Amino acid sequence: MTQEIAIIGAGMHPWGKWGRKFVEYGVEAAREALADAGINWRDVDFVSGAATMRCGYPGYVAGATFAQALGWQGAEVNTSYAACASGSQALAAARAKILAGQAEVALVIGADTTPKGFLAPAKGERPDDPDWVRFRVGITNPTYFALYARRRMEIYGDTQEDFARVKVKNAAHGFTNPKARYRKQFTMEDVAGSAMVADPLRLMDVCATSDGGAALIVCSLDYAKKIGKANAPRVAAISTVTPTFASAVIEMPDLATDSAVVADAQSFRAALPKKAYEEAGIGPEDVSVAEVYDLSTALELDWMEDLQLCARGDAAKLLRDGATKIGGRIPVNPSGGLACFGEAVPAQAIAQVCELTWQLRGQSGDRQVEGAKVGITANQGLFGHGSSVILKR
Amino acid sequence: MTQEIAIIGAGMHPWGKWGRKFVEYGVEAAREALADAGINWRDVDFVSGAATMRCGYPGYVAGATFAQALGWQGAEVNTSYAACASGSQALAAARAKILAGQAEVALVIGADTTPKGFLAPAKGERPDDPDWVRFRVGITNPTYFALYARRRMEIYGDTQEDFARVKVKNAAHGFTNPKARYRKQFTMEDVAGSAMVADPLRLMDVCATSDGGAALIVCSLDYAKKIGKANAPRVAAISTVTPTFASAVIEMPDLATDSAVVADAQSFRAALPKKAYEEAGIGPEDVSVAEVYDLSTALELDWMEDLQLCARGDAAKLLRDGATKIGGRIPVNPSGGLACFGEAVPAQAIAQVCELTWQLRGQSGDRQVEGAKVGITANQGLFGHGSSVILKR
Amino acid sequence: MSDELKPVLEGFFTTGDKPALLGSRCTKCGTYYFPKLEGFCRNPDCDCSQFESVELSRTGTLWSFTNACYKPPEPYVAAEPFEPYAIAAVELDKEKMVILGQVVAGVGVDQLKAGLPMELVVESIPDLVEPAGKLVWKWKPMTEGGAA
Amino acid sequence: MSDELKPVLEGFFTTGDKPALLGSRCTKCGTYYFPKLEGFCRNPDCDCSQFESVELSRTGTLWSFTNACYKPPEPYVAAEPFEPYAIAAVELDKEKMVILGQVVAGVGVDQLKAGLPMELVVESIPDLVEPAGKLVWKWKPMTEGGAA
Ligand SMILES: [Zn+2]
Ligand SMILES: [Zn+2]
Repeated sequence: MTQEIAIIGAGMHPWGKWGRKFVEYGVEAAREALADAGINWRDVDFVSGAATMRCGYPGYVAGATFAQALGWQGAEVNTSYAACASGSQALAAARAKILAGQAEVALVIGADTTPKGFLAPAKGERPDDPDWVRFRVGITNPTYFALYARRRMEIYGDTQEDFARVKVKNAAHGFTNPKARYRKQFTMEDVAGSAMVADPLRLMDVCATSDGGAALIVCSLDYAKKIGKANAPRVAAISTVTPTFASAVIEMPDLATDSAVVADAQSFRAALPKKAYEEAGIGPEDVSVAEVYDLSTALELDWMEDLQLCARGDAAKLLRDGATKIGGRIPVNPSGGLACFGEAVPAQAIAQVCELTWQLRGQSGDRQVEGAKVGITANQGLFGHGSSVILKR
Repeated sequence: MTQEIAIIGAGMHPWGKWGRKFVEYGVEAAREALADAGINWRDVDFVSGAATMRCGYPGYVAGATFAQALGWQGAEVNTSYAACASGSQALAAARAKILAGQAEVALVIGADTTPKGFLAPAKGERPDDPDWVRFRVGITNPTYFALYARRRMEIYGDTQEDFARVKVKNAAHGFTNPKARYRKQFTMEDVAGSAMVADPLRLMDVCATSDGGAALIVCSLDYAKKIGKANAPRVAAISTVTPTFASAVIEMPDLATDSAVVADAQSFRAALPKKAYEEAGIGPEDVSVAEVYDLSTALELDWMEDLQLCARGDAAKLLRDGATKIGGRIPVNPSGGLACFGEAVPAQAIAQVCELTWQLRGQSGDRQVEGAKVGITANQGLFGHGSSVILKR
Repeated sequence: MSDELKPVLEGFFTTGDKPALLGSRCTKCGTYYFPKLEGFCRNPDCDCSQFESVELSRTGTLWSFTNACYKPPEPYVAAEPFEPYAIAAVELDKEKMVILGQVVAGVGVDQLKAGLPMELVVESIPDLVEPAGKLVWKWKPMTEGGAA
Repeated sequence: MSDELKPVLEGFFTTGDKPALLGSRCTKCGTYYFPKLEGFCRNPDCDCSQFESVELSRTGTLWSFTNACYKPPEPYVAAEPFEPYAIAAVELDKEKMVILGQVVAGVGVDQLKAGLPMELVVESIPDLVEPAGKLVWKWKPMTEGGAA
């Protein structure tokens, strides 16, 4: 049985800080995706939403919320939550539904409105809550990314300039992307001049949070053929594996890794694309373009190695050589990445797939990766969530 | 392609008010289900969790939370949220994954810990939140169920005694159920003597909230055969349709129905089993036993008609004739229903399927429905969620 | 009399002699919404996002009813001691929709019956800030004293 | 000196001359956990739910490090004016796990390097209730003043 489905529509509401409701971003993205696919909303028989935990009950039931906003028409519905991987989980749910023959056309959708100001933990003494505990002892979010970044410097000899290079490259990529929030060609000096947040990471090394919405219309290969879109990009693999005990990398919000006294230490990030390559039956050498989760600049380098685009420790060299720029051997984050978007959690993994869809169709204009045939995404959320999606044409 | 999967394991942590963490209930239910299936935790390749919104982040990512508690072993994971239908959505996700050939064995799991005291809405003036608005003007949860109940009295001539009869019947059913929370053979006098909450519903007509956990091990028919369980009960259908505009029944937390000026009014509850019957290729005349969501006693009567177990308005007559008792023509809620359990939101729809699994295996002891061959569940959540699952052997 | 009081929800209803609920009407397909809808029309065959604010019909037919025997949780503000109140679901003929609301003080469930003609009025309910309470819409049976 | 102070988290660590973090050890498979684990062993091949409370190794090797240049949000209580502090991830040899913690006051990132031997100590951090602060575990380089 084929494991492929077609992507016939992609749509995004531009990222930013718009101050509107997440439902509006999602509906606009959905309408763009429906128009792109050239189908009617009533043709959708499965709505797969990625939840947001920030917008009350409508966010918890995002699938139903979007279905109602677009107009109840009896479609089946699903709402997935998997932190940063929520969008991929929603796509995975739609794929399984289609491959099982229970739906022909699905809408995959996620949107978020970020809160104003700092996202503070709930009040009170809550020593049972790992998130409360780590904040109480002074371990903030950037800590984790900074520890990974510093580890690269200590082990591979990466420098802060290397990290800044990631930012400069992604800023150049996203400069002309109409969906991106930050469109400025930052320089090495801009990055070096920004305030240190968590050594070695500066403000411009870490990504912001944004409002945004993204949507995909996916369908069976038969349906795509029927409506004259047999050549649409296809989803060739989705990996949503969980970690394997003993998980060796310290993850937000934990204060400790698993103990590896009775089971070998395992790398979760590396396991994600590994499963995707196996499922797609291809290897890293086949990849034309990658969209990875640059929550920090340094993390993009980790992902390059986890995706096996280079050997461990070689990512900074690839970057310095220009291999990951558009026009290089293996462009990474042609969209501009999180550096230019800022994360809109439930929409972000879907936005990665939107970008690859446009790349594989050759519709990316100034940021087009010439001849892109295979694209891969990677991201990692909290609590053992992560994903890697492979598209091909 | 077959649309069936096998249920080879079922497990439940007893319902109650235990004051422990929801994870513990879920893990105990999962272990019982694994033991029942006779398989190892490492044999599970997909974990499909139903989320709870009451237990912070671990509840939002219930699938991953249970996978970690049982021990990270690299399974793929999903977390579904659909209010009262969350458990069915999680089962639907597992089924699609298995039918798509992407997993052989899945754990479907949900658990909840209810908060102490009243579940109060968040503070402040929030006129944008429909839930806040309806509480501000005095429309509480029992209002909705009472309006449906009173409508039955006005249109069909049902009486408060009929509603009490539902409670008495379900109490008799659940009396010997070791997983039930309330095990007392309530009488008509007990119900009539309980305080009026929302006329015509008394305290004993409406269901409480409980702690509880339920789990299922489901697999492909091939896998079931391979391990010598070819005769295991099968999931023949799962319906998770959304409403069709214009939705005619007023639903929590809304203050108004859809306006039916340009589209015909539609009954959402009736649409749920309709789709399930179509998918299973059977009709209501084939059903041996039903587990329905008796959030109120009167609602059980609505469900009987929505399930087409009798004509509109005839449910109370069936009840009076004893047809819905164990031993009657079409037993409803042999488990004791929500009347004996109290709702544990993400676990409840899974618990319904556990009960049908035991019924179809003939393992229900004192509450066994003789010769049960086809079972159906029905429930409805908030925000356009609901489900109906058909099991057969 | 109560014209000085503020509404419990801004923009949900008009006050005065002939109070009415304020809803939205899609300018393309004509579907009504209460409360007012922003964004997109929920008719799946309509892609409009333009609405006009309209007063909904002030009268309708009683679809069903109940009461609140216990004090509701916050944000409801109850009189002390709490007095149970009846609740009505009223069907509007023109808009083809059912709308909930409290029933006027003094009318209990024993005076109600499905099919009764009902009229929208405003009455005050207690408020945390305003000592005299705030105004809310309520339903009132049109036959004096109800049908009982 | 600081022996009078209360710990910032009860049951997370011992104080005194040779402070240690308090973890759990599965009585069946021997896996360690920090903080203490209740419920079920997270080794997928172990079905045990019995744990013993153990003191974890007091010394380890620096895996990586960073600092907090901005005042963290609540529930962290920062000194005013805020003083940046370094953070260490330390690998324990016996337990084969990495544990986070602040680095002792006065040691900055420029004095740290992966591979440094580190030792667990307790120091006070500000608290909302206790004027003298509360005790927390911190990591301290074992070579005097760090390796720089
Ligand atoms: Zn319209
Ligand atoms: Zn163990």
